[in-house]
Amino acid sequence: MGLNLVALGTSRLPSLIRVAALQGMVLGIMPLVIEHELRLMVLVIAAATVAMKGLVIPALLRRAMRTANIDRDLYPLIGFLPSLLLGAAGMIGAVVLARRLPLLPEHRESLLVAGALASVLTGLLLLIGRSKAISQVCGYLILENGIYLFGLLLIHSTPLLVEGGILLDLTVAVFVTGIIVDRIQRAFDSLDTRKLTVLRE
Amino acid sequence: MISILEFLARLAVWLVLAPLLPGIINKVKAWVAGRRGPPVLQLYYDLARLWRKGVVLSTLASPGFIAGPAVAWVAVLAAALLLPLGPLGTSLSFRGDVILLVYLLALARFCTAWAALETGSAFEGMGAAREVSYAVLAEAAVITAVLTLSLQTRSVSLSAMLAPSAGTGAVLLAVGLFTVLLAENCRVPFDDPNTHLELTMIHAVLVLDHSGPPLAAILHGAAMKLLLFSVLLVQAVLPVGELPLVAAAGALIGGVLVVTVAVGLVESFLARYAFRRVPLLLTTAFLLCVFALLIAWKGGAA
Amino acid sequence: MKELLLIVVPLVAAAGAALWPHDRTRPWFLPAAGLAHSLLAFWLLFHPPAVPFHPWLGYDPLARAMLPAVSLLFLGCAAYGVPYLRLRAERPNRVFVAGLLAALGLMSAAHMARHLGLLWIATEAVTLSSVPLLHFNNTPRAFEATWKYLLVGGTGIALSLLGSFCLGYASLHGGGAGDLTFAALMAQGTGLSRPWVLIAWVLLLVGYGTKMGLAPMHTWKPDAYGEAPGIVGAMLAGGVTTVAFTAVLRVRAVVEAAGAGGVASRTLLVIGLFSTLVAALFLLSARDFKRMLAYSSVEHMGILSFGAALGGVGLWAAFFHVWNNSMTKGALFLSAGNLRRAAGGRTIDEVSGMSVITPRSAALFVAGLFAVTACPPFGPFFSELLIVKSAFATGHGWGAAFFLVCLLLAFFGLTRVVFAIVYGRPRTAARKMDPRFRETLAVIVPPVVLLLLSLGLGLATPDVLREAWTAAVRQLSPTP
Amino acid sequence: MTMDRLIVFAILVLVAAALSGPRLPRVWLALTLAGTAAFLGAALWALGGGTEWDWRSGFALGNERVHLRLDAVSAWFLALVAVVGGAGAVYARGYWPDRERPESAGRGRGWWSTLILCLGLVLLCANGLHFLMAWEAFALSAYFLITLERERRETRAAGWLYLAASHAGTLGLFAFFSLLAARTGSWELGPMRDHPELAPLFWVALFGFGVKAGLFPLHIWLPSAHANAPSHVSAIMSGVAIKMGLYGLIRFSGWLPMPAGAGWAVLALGAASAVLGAAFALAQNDLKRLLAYCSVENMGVILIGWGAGLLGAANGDTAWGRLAMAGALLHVWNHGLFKSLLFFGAGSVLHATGTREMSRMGGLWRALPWTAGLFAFGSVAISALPPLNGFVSEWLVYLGLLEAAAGHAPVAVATLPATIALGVTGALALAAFVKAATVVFLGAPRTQTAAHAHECGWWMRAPMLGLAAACTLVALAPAAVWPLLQQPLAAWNSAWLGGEPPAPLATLGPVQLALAVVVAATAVALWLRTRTNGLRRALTWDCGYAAPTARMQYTGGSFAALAVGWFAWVLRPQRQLRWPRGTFPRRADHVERIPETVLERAIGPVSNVVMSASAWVRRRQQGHLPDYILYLVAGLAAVGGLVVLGSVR
Repeated sequence: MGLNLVALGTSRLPSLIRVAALQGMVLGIMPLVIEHELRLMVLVIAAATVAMKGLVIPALLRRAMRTANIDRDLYPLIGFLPSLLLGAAGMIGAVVLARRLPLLPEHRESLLVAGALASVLTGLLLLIGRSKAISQVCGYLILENGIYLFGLLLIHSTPLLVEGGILLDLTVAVFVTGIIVDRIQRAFDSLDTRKLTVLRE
Repeated sequence: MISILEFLARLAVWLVLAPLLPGIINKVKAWVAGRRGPPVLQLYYDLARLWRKGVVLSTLASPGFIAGPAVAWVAVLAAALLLPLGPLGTSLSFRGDVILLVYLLALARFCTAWAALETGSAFEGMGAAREVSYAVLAEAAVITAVLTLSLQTRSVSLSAMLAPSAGTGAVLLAVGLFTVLLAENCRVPFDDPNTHLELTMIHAVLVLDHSGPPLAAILHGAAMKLLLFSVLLVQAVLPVGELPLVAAAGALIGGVLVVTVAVGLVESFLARYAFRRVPLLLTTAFLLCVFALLIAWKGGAA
Repeated sequence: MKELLLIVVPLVAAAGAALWPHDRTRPWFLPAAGLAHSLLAFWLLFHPPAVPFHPWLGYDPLARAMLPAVSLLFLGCAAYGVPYLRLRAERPNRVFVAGLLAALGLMSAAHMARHLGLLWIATEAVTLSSVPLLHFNNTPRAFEATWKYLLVGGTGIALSLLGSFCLGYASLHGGGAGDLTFAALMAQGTGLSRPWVLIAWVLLLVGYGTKMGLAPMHTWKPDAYGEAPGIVGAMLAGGVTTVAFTAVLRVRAVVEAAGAGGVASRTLLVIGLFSTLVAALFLLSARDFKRMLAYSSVEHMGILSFGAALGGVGLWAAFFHVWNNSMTKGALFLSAGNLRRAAGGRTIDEVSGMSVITPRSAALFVAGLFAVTACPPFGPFFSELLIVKSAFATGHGWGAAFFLVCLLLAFFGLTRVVFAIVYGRPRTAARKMDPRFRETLAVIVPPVVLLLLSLGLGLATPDVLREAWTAAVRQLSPTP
Repeated sequence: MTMDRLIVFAILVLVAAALSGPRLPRVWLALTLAGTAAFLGAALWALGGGTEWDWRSGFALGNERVHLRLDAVSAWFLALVAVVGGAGAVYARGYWPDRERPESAGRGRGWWSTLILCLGLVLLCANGLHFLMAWEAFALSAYFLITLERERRETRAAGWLYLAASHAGTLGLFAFFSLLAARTGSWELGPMRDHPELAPLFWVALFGFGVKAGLFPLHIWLPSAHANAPSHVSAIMSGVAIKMGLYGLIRFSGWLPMPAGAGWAVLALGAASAVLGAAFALAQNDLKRLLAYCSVENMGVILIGWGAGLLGAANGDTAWGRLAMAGALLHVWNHGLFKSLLFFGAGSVLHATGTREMSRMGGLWRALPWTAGLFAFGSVAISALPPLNGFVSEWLVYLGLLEAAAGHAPVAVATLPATIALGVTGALALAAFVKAATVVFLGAPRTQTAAHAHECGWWMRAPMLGLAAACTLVALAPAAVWPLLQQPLAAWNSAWLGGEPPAPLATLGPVQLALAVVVAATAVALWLRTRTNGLRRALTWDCGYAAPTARMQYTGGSFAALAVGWFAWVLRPQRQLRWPRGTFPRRADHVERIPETVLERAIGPVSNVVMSASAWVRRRQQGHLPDYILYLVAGLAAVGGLVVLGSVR
C-alpha cells in the first residue's frame, strides 16, 4: 500500500521504476503467502511474476531511460503534494468501499480488495498526473499490479490459464510500450508526452 | 333579343354618362373658387379631339404601349357592366362575380402601369410605383368591404350583396369606401389631377407620354372608373335595390351626384397630402372597413 | 472443429507471411487467407454447428451473426492491400502483413470466445497485433498515434480486465464454482451478487467501450484512423470495433440475466446517444477527411449502442447495422485512401477538386458518404430507420428525436467536408500528387464491391442473415 | 390492365433515358418524352375514368413488398410532373447543350430523367419505406441537378443549403413514417382514419413535408437554390418539386385523422407564406430570386385553399370547403404551368444577357420579342388576373372563403383574415410582376450586354409556347377541367363525391373567353385607329428633359422602395449609401441588399451556438495524453454514477 504513496510522492524516475519493481516482487510473493499448501503451478506463477514484474520490465524501462538519455526529473502535471493527498484520499475511499462491498468470509479481513483498488487508482493518477512516457508506463504497471492483486481473489476458482494469459499480455504490452518509447525517443528526442501533441483537433 | 338590347342600353349608359362626372367635379371646384370654370361637357370635347389626333410614340415603346390602354379600358368597362344598377340588376350575375370585378380593376392597373413603363421615363416609373404600391392598401380595404357586404347579406354575388343594412356599419363603410374611391381615382388628397408638377402626381404622371386615341381611352377609362366607384358606393350605402324603379333611379342618380359633389368639395377644401402620409390615410380607410366588418360579424352572430 | 480453423488458418498464414522471403509476393497471403477465411465463415453461416465444440470457444449464434461481416470486410481490404502494398514498395511489409493476418485470426477468436477471460485475452491480443499496423507509415505522427492508441486502449483494456475479475468474483460470491463461461454465468443468473455485477458492468462497458470508441473514451480513434493506412482504418472501424461490441453484448446478456438489465440498457442508451452527439459536434467542424471518418465511426458505435439498448427489434437492427457499417466504412476508408494518395493532402485546406483528379474514387467517396449518412437505398438507411422505429415503438420517443437531431448534425458535418474536397478547383497540393498513383481497377473494384454489398444488404437482406440475427437476439435475451 | 403497361413502360423508359442521358442526347430526349407521355397518359386515364390503380409486387424490396397505387390525388400531381418534365427536357436541349456545357450537360440529362422517375415513384409508392426511398432519391437527384454548374462557389453553397434543409425535412419524415409504422405495425400506407391516436403525427408531417414545400418559416433553402440552379431545373423545382411536399401533406391529411387545430394552423401558415412571400418577391432585384419567392407566395395561396378545405371537411358543411380545396388543387396545376413558363423565360433572358441582375437589363423586348411576350403572358397569369388561368384557381379559393363568410360558418373567424391576406397578396404579386416584366423587358437597355442580347432558339421557345397554350386552355375552359378536378376532391374527402361543377364556374369560362376576345379586338382596333391617325416616333418626352440616358430609368429597387418600406420590419433591407460630396464629387453609389431574414436572423444565431459548442468540444481534445486518460476516468465515473442512480431507482 505504502508503495503507492511513495510512487506518487517520488520526484525521480529511477525511484519510480524501483517502486514499481518492488511492488511487482511483492505481488509475486503474494500467492505463496495466500496459498496454504504449496502447489507447483502456484510456484511457477509466482516465479514468473517476480521475474517479469520485478526484474525484466524494470530492466527494460531502465534501458529505455538510458538509451534516451533524459534527465531523471518528473515534470508533474499534478503537483506531488496534491497527488499525494489525492492518493491518500483514494486509498481511504478504497478501504471504505472494500468495507461496503459484500465479500466472501475468507477475504473479509484481508486488505486485498482495498489494496487492489488503491493501486488501480494510483496507477490512473500517475497516468493522468505525469507527463513522462516512462512514468506513464510505470503508472500503467501499477495499474496492472492492482488488477493482478485483485485477480488473486480468484486464484482458487479461476483456472490459472487466465492468470497466465494476463501475465503474458501484460508483459507483451509493456514490452511493446518499451519499443514504442524507444521509437518515440528517436523520433522526438524526448520522452515527454507533452510534446506529443501534433495530432490534435 | 330584349336582353341584347338591354345590354346595349347598359353599355351606352356607362360609356356616355361616365365623362360627365369629371366635368361636374371641375364645375363644383370652380364654383367654390368663384370661377366660371370649364363647361361640364369639357371632357367630351377633349375625348373627341384626342380620338382624331395623331400619336407621338416613344422610340422605346413596344406595341404594349398601345395595347395597354385598350386592355385597361375594356377591363374597366367589363367591371362596370358587372355592377348592377339598382332594381335593374345586372345583365350577368353569378356567385363570386364581385371578385371578378375587383380583379378586372387590378387588370386595368397592371396594363396602365405596363404602358407607363414602356417609355423608360423616370416620371412614369415613379407614377407606376406609387400606383401599384398604394393599390396594396386599397385592395385590402376593398376586399374587407366586400366581406362586410357578403356578411351582411349572406350572399356572394354583387346583385344580392348590394342590399345594405343601415346603421353605424353603413356609415363606416361609406367613409372607408369614399376614401378608397378618392385613392383609386387619384383625387385629392391622394393626388391632384390638374397639377402640373409631375413629381407630385400618381395618375397624371402615368400618362405623360400618351397622346391621341390611347390617351382618350385612358381618360375615358378613368372617368368610367370614377362612375363605377361612385355607383358602388351609393349602392353599398343606400338600399337602392329595394326601392321601386323610379325612386331607385332617382336615388341612384342623386347619390352619384352627391358623391361627385363631395369629391369636388374635398378637392377644393383639402390640400394634397404629403406622400408619406398617404399610407396612413389608406390604412385608416382599411381600418374603417374592418370595423364595419366586425359590426357585420356581430350582427350576423347575434 | 471447423470453428478452430477460422482462428488457425489466419495465424498459420501470418506465420507463413512472417517467414516468406519476398516483399513483392508476400501481400498475396492476404487475399488467400482472407478468401479461405470467408469461405469458412460463410460455410458455417449456412451450416451452423449444433453445439459449440468447446464451452470456451464456439461458433455460437452471436459469432455467426457478426463474424462473416468482419471476414468479408477483411477480404475486401486484402484485395485492396495487394495493389496498395505494391504502391508502398519502399516500406518493408513483413510485419504489416503478418500483423494483419494475426489480427484477423485473433478477431475470429474474440468473436467466438464464450469465456470471459478468453474473450479478454483475445481482445487484448487484437489490440497488440494491430500496433505494428498503425505505425506502418513510420512517421513521427504514426508513432504518436500508436502511442496514444496503446496507452488509452491499454488503460481501457486493463479496466475491462478488472471488470472481468469483478464479474468472476460476483459469481464466486454467488456461490459459483468460478466457471467464467458466459453460459455458466447466465445460468447462475440472479445468483450473482448484484453490486459486483454492477461494478463489473461499469468497468467492462467503459473498458470495451474504449475499444469500441464510445465517447468520451474515443480520443485515440481519430489519431489512429488518421495516421493508419486505409486498410487498417477499415479493419479497425469495421472489425476491431465489432469485436468490442460483441464483448459488450455478451456481458450485457449476463448482466440482464442477473436482473440488472434495466440499468444496463439505460447506461448503454445514454452512452450511445452521448457518443452520437459528441461525434456529431466534432464532425461539424472537422477538416481532415480521415479523422472525419473516425468520428463518423464513433457516431456509428453510438448508433449500435442505442440500438442494442433498445433490445429486441432494436438489437436485431443493431446486428443489421454492424454489417452495413462494416461494408460502408470499408468502402469509405478504401476510397479515402485513394484520395489521400492522389491528393497529397489530408485537410479541406489542402485538398479540393478531387472529382477532377480522381473522378472514380471521388464519385465512390460521395456515394459512400450518402450510404453512411443513411440515404436510401444503401443498407444503413434500413437499419437506422429500423432503430428509430423500434425506439418509437418502445416508447423512447425523445431518445429517437435526439438521435435524429444528431444524425442531422453529423450529416451537415460530413457533407461539408466531403463536398469541399470533392468539388471545386484542384489545389496546388494536388499537383505534387504521388506520381505512382493511378486509378487502376485494382484500387477501385474492392471499395465498389463493398459498397454494392451494402446496397444489396439493404435492398434484399438474405434470409439466412435475418435468421442468424434473430438467433443471436434469442441467444442474448432468452427470456422472451 | 393497360394502366400497368403504361406505368411499367414509363418507368422502364425513364430508367433507360437516365442511362442513355450522358452519351446519347437524341435517344435520351426521345425516351424521356416517351416516358413523360406515358406518365401523362396514365394520370389522365386515372383522372378521367376515376379508376384507382393498385398493384402489389411478388418480390420484396428492402424486406417490404412493393406496393404501387395511383389514385386521383397522385394522378393529379403526376400529370403536372409529366408535363413540366417533358417540357423541361426539350428546353434543356437548347438551354444546356453539350457544345456550351461539355462537362455537365450529360450529367444533367441523366439526373433529369432520374428526377422525373423519382417524382413519379414518390407519387406511386404506397409503402412508407419505399416512399422514403423515392423521396430521398428525388431529393438527391434534385441536388445534383442544382449543382450542375458546380464550379461556381455560390452554386455549391446554394446546393448545400438545399441538401441540408431537405435532409432535415427527410429526417422529420423518418420520424413521421417510423411513428406511423410503430403505431400501426406495418409500413403499408392507406386510409387510416380509424386510428384517432395518429392525429398528432400530422404536426411531424407538417414539418417534414413543409420544408420541401417551402412554407414560410421553412423556405430558407428555396430562394438561393432556385436562383442558382440552371433555369430548367429551377422550373421543375419551383413548378413541381415543391408541390411534392404539398402532395405529401394533402395525401396524408386525406388518410390520417386530423388534429383539431390543423385547419387553423394551415390557414395561418398559408396567409404568412402568401403575404410575406409576395413582399420578399417584390423586394428582390435578382430575377430568379424574385420568381423563387413568388413560389413561396403561391404555396401560401394553395395552403389557404387547403386549410379552408380542412376546416370545411372538419366542420361537416362541405360546400365552401370543397370550393376552396378545388381552388387549391387547380392552383397546383396552374402554378406549375406558369411558374415553369416564367422560369423558362428567365432562363432565356439569362442565356441572352448572362446576368440575373434586373438592374443590368431593360429594353429586352426588342431583342427577345418571343420571350418578352411569353413572360408578359406568364406575369398576367401569375398575378391571377382575368382572363388567364391564375385567376380561375384563386377565384375558386376566394369563392370558398366568401361562401364560408356568407354562410356565417363558425370558422369564418379564420377565413375572414385569410381572405384579406389573399387580397393583399394579390396586389403585392401584381406589383412584383409589373416590376419583373417591365424592368427586364421595357424601357432602354441599361447595359451593353442587354443591348446585344439575342432571342432563344426554337428548342427553348417551343416548350414555353406549349406551357402558355396549356395555361390558356385552363383559363378559357375551366368547366372542362372540372371533371378531372373533382376526382381528386372525391378521393381526398369521399363526402365530396358526386360533382356537378359549381354553377359559377360554368359562367366564368365564357366570360373569360369573351373578355379575351374583346380585349384582343379592342387592342387591334385602337392600334388601327392610331395608325390611321398617323404615328410619329420620337424621344421619350420625359417632361421635356433633353438627354435622358438609360441610367436615369426607374430601377427595380426604386420601383419597389415604397412597399419595401412598409415591410421593412420583416424584409430588413440593408442599405449602403455614399452621397456625392464636395465641389467635384467622387462617384457616389447606393447599394441595397435584401437578406433572407429567416436564414440570417433565426437560423444563423442557432447555428452559431451549435458551432461554438463544437469548437468547445474540439478545444477539449488537444492531443494531451493525460487529458485523454482523464476523460476515460471521467467516463468511468459518469457511467458509475448512472448505474448507481439507476439501481437506486
